[in-house]
Amino acid sequence: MKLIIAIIQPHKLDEVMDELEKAEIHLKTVSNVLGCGRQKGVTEVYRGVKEAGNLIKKVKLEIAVNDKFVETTIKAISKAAKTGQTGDGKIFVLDLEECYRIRTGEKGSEAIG
Amino acid sequence: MKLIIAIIQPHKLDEVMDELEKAEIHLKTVSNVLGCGRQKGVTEVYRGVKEAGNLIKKVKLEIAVNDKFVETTIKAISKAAKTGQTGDGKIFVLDLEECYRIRTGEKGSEAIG
Amino acid sequence: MKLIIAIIQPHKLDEVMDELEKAEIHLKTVSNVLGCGRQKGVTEVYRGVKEAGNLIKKVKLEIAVNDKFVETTIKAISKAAKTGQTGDGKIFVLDLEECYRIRTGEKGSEAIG
Amino acid sequence: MKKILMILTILTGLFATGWLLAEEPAATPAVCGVAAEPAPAAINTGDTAWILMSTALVMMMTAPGLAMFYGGLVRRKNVLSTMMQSFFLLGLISVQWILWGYSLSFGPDIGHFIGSLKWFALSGVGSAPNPDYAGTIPHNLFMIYQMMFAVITPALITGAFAERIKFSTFAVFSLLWATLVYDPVCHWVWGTGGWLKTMGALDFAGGTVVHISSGISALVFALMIGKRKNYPARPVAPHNMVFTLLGAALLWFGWFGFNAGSALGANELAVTAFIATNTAAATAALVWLFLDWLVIGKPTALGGASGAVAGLVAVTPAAGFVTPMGALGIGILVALVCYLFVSVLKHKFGYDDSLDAFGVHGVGGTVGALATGLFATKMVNAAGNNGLFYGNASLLWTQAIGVIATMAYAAAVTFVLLKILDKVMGLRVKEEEELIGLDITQHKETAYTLVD
Amino acid sequence: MKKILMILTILTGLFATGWLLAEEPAATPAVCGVAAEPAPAAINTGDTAWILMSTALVMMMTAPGLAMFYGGLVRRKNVLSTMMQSFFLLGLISVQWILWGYSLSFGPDIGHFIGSLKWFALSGVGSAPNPDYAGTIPHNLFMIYQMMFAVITPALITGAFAERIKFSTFAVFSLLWATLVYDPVCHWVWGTGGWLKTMGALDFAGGTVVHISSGISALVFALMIGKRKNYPARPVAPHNMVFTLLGAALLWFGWFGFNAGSALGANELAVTAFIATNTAAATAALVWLFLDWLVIGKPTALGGASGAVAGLVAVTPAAGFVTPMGALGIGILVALVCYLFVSVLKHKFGYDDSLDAFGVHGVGGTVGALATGLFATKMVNAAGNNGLFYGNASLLWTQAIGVIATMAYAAAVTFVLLKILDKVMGLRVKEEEELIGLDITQHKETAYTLVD
Amino acid sequence: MKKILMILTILTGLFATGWLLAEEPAATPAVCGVAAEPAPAAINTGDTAWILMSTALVMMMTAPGLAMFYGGLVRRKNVLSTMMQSFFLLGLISVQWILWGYSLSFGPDIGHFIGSLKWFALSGVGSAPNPDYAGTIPHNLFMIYQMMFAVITPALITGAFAERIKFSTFAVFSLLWATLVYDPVCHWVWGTGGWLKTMGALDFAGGTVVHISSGISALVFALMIGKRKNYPARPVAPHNMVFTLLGAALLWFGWFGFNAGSALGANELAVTAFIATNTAAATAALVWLFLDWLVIGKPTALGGASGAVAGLVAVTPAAGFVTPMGALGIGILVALVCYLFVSVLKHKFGYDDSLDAFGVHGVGGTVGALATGLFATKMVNAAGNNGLFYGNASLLWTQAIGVIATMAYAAAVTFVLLKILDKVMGLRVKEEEELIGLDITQHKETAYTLVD
Ligand SMILES: Nc1ncnc2c1ncn2[C@@H]1O[C@H](COP(=O)(O)OP(=O)(O)O)[C@@H](O)[C@H]1O
Ligand SMILES: Nc1ncnc2c1ncn2[C@@H]1O[C@H](COP(=O)(O)OP(=O)(O)O)[C@@H](O)[C@H]1O
Ligand SMILES: Nc1ncnc2c1ncn2[C@@H]1O[C@H](COP(=O)(O)OP(=O)(O)O)[C@@H](O)[C@H]1O
Repeated sequence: MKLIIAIIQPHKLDEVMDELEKAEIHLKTVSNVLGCGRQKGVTEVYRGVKEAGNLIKKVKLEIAVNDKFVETTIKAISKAAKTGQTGDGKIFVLDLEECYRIRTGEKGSEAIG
Repeated sequence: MKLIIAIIQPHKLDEVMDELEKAEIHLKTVSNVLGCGRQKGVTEVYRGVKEAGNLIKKVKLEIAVNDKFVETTIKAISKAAKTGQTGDGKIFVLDLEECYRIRTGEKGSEAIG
Repeated sequence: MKLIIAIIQPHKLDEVMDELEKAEIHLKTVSNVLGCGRQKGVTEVYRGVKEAGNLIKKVKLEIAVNDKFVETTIKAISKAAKTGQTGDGKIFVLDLEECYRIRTGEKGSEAIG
Repeated sequence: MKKILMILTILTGLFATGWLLAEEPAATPAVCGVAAEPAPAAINTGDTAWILMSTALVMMMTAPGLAMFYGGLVRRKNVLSTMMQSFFLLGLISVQWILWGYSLSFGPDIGHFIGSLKWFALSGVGSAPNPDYAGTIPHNLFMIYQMMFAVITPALITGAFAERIKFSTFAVFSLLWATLVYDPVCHWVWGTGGWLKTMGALDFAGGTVVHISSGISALVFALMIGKRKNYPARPVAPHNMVFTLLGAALLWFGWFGFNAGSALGANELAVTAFIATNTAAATAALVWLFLDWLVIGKPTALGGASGAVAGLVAVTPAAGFVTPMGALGIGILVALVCYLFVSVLKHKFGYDDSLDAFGVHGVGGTVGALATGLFATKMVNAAGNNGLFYGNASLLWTQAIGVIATMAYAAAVTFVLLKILDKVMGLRVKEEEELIGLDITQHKETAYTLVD
Repeated sequence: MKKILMILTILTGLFATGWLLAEEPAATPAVCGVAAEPAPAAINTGDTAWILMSTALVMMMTAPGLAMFYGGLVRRKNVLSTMMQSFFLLGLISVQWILWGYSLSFGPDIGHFIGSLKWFALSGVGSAPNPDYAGTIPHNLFMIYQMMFAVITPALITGAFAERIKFSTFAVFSLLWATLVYDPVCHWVWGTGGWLKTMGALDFAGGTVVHISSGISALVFALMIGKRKNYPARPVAPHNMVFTLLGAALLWFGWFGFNAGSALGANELAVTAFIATNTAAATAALVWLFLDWLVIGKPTALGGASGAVAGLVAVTPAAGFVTPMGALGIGILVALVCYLFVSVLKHKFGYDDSLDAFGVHGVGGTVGALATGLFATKMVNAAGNNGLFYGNASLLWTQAIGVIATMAYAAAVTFVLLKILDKVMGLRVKEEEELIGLDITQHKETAYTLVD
Repeated sequence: MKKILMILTILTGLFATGWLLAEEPAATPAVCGVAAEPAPAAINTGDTAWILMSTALVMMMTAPGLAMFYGGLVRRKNVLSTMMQSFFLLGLISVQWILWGYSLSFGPDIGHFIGSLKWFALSGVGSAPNPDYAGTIPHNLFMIYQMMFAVITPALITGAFAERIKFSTFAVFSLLWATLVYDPVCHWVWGTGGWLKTMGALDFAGGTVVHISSGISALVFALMIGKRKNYPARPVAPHNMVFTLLGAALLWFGWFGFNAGSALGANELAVTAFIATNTAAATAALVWLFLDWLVIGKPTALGGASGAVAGLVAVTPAAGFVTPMGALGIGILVALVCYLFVSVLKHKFGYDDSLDAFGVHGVGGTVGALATGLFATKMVNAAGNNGLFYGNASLLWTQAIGVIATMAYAAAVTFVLLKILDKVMGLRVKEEEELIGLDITQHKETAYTLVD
């Protein structure tokens, strides 16, 4: 089992969600984060003061999947999230040792889906 | 050492915190996330438009523990967070390679608690 | 490759960012979290009711780095985030199996930086 | 299904009334008609301008004023439910007042206890001034000005049962309470022939009518509905103090309409009341901040806001009868007493008056009513009376009777109402709904989105 | 570069105008001077006080009222852009009105269709009352009171194109629309000599002038600019319902200035309008909540707010002509019809009137204009007329003509304007900009920070 | 302990005063009493209505207006501390004004420099009009109207030291500043006998008294307290621009009370001032937006809001003396100058006037005071004077003297005060407290919760 963490552009969330649905990846957890990367944000200006915009709004997806779904998931995300411009984001894959479904007490790869 | 990540119902946070305290797990980090899972959220309606509610408010707990505490932690969370209805959430266990306490510079299992 | 997760005091964020820049660690993801630890927060009081303040605002940094940068990164964070008082936070190191840059499709240690 | 039928019935009823009465003016040509009627007493445009504006100001106190003040104090998941209670009452009581509320409160007296239904649906309430109430403004302006007081009073109670009430029960309760508690008490104190008025009890802008009646009912409600889950073990921090400060400031602003408007004209008395209002609010805010500083080491923003509201409450019955220095004294007094109740005694007793509807309005109103018996002076208002400090002890006594009677009556009726409603509809939402929050479970909405 | 030149030209133009006209008073000594002129008709201070205040209230309806109401309904990334549209119009139309808007609307009649430019830059618009419009207040007070109506009307339209409009196009459109649609329609209905006025069409406070004209233009705009990306597949939840409720309550508050102020004095008529306004708003809010209860099982806060606004819209043309019970009937009617449009028909037709500018203002305004033809009665206002329910069918017919003429004219001009602007400047931002949000792409700002 | 004793002493003092003075009316029977006194000059109800309302509007400018405007501009962790400063001053200066502030400002003249303490605790300030100040409204209405100006002035300064001030020092500073700077300057300009008034300096609604005095003091304060940690390296983005826009709109709304209220009646002059106010605000907002467009490529919401406020500031001294076109000219002028200061010069000089209290109020007030010397014309107000553009160069000179004298005096006293307070109490919080935020460290509160 793997835990896939993806950092994407916020306005790509809808498309990524759709693409994941298509790929039958239904379960995920989403949160707001701020990214600091190569991308220079659109500079914000307040009374003439430029905000370097070095922290840019991003969305983080966390998806726990069985090993055989890893590639599908990554492809789906990459496809939908890609614009070709800096700031598109990253996908990280971590090893997931164990997984429990609280409701049923199931564990392992049964619990994940 | 393990890093335990739990996604729970927001209104169960208080009980989970209490149960963890009882199990002597004092240190943790909490954040807001949105979950997309089996659970169909209570549909929201705005001027007749139904919000599918496919992103539902959840709370995420991150708890780094020494190996011997893993089971206690998982039990405590499961016990308190369980309602038996879809949406109760998941617990993920990752291997934690190293841990530092910034204040003292301690590392490893000393630093964790 | 490692994924470094650091929980720090919010008001130390600026300094930590600066120190990481100096150490040439440019890419990172930041988010708001609430920490529950040893630190007793400044108690908040609302109409005489004391908020135990057991959930204290913290900032979380997630930084994916190549192995040789792990130590530099940890040092940079520790140095800048340390005040010597409880609440300074923790640094967790996880093994990172894979990493993709969405924009280019690169993977592995090329993709990380 | 039953519910749907019920609603349909109500809707049809409203419709019918509308239609029917749309035909009715023929029956009362002289009252609604502006042009048809040779206005006997002349209307003063300055007075009218000020009361029009005051009416708008008091309307604004309920929503957004109180809605924001209370809304900021609850948790994120209950903010809409809390705000909506105020907003809903603006709709509900506006209609109730026009149909029968005004008539019960100010209509021709029946046994010094209540008004008759003679003015049902405003029949007979036209543009000609009613010198019993206000000789220089249209009678129907007096009517709608008073409406806004009837609206805000049950809205104040909502602070007691926030975060756990069933919306339907709240709606029914409010309609009954307005009719059975507010209208009679209003008649006692302000209606021509009302027994407290006749007795000489002073209540310039509603310390008894508005604040004591709602405050004591809030206490009864808090006791009967029970505490919020996990209270007081897990204190609830205000989810948005900016909203609360915004609401408090709007309340202060609107209160000028409430108190200075109660002079029912743009005259010297209005100015007196205006100054007293501002002075008491300012003083009570300062004293509360000092107390915070003493007791918890720092002045708090919520303390300042609470003090200001307490000061405004307490000066309400006194505003037209006291000197600026009297108002200052009232401000000090009420801050001390309310601070004690809100920050100390409530926790001793352990009831969950969630947003301190009793602690601020009930207690503050009582302090104000009694303080009027101390600080009132005929030098400020010849139509008033002298209080204890001006050598007349009897006024204090009269004031106390007003307080006690209102408290006893409001508490008793609220108690009976709630007993019945508890049986018939239930007061609280289910525990799980309470935990999940009222916004989503009672209204299918959430206040804030999390991602864009 | 071209843009910069354009702006510089405008700036210089403004400058020049300022300077030039600063010299001009010599030419119109009698009109601006307060002291210089022996006021022929006496000004009534009470009336003046009320209209001063009403002017401020109507100003406040646009910002913060409408700005908060609309701002809460959009997504986090578009809130500033939405609020700024209202705020910007306050600036833009204030200047337009002073320079030529007032003259076109209320100036000496040209062919029953429009005012002349004789009052350009307020030349001739001084303190002396203009008995054609308001005999007891300064003429220039009437001018600035009417200005606030001219400001809010295009602001209402912004609800139709929220979250995708190009700011520059919006600015140009608004200026042209105000001049080519608002000013003429205003003249027809309210200007001395205007053809609808002459014909006897009743529009007390702007049902036709304000709400129908903007509502139908909003529909045309929504159709021509097209749907928001992903609409309706991904419904947009209001990002901050507290702001929306705050805005709705402020609109209600300000509407007293809008409707009761339209009596142009602190008189019996103002009180009539005030009561009608409050009654219709309250009733429509209640009915909408009941409908929510029936249809989706729970009353919603947004439903209450929408109902209140719909009620306020519909009572606008009727406020000074109907009894309180008539207002109640209008409230019921409009809630039923608007509910149908906003919650059902819009989705059937599939256009993206994002914040229901047409559904509430266009539809509600039409209901109100026609209902005036039903409920109006001379018993309330001898200067008005009787409607169908009082035995006069012809008024309904006149009202219908007013509605149709306004709709046809406003829709046609808006259509042509948009066709041209689409060619010249483009209506929408780029798709990517829309996805990223207008705040950052159109204004280089974001509304909220994420870390302290 | 010392602190507690201090507070107790103050409390007791307030108490004593309250009690004592509650006894005092006997000594001044004729002044407080409404009925007791045969009003010699008749009160005009229309004028009174308008000034009552204007007083409420100006009160509302401080809180919630300014509190929201400033509160949105700071960081999340400092929003309560910022809002509370405005709220607190509403309490503090209300009491100060009643006790001695009004007497020092408007009381019987001493050497053209200050009022005497003869009117301490409002002794002698009753309902009878004081024709020196306003002949048609009660004297004590004039008093409380002026109070609201005294409240907002020190509140404006809080923009300069936001996010780093010690609350206790702020409280003491404000009390002293109000007494030693505001009251005398107010007397110079508006008090009977004041030297600037005698000299003929024009300041219709407080350009000098309110904006220059506070603006220049803000600059001195910003320089003496030093920059915020990490400023300007890390610019501070406004944490909630919606609050800032809401605040700006409320300020605009309230400013009608500020400027048109300064006519002290519902008369032609009030209308003149109302129009000038709106025109200058609108124009300056537009020009600022154009400048944004030119300089940074996009119009910003904060730019629009800043422009509007700058326009309102600048028209304040001129409102009752200029034509609408004059106001338009002032709006253009002030936007250009303030834009330069706020967006360019401040960063050149490098001082940290955090929310531009000096840049907008100091600079804008100066532009306004001087522009009054250009645009004023007797055709608008015979009681005023002609400015340079109407052939009278001397007024500009007089205006300049007023500006310079006020700047010099306010700066000097502020400097000395701060030197002393820095020694005695310290101006800033500890660095760590500043980093953690003032809300939690100075007030034990946070504005927003993070989980429900
Ligand atoms: N090494 C990293 N560790 C943590 N987060 C990263 C890392 N690299 C990128 N990110 C996240 O991905 C986002 C996009 O990265 P960026 O460098 O701007 O664009 P790109 O990946 O297209 O070069 C960043 O804003 C940051 O949130
Ligand atoms: N595979 C997964 N990856 C990431 N998050 C998950 C995964 N499965 C569940 N979750 C999180 O757990 C929450 C609850 O899951 P859900 O399927 O709704 O209920 P249940 O676990 O009771 O079947 C989801 O909303 C989501 O936040
Ligand atoms: N074992 C843990 N698991 C998850 N988060 C932790 C853990 N220990 C500490 N933290 C995070 O680090 C923060 C600081 O820890 P705390 O115990 O208060 O101070 P210190 O590390 O200086 O002793 C906590 O608020 C929490 O967010």
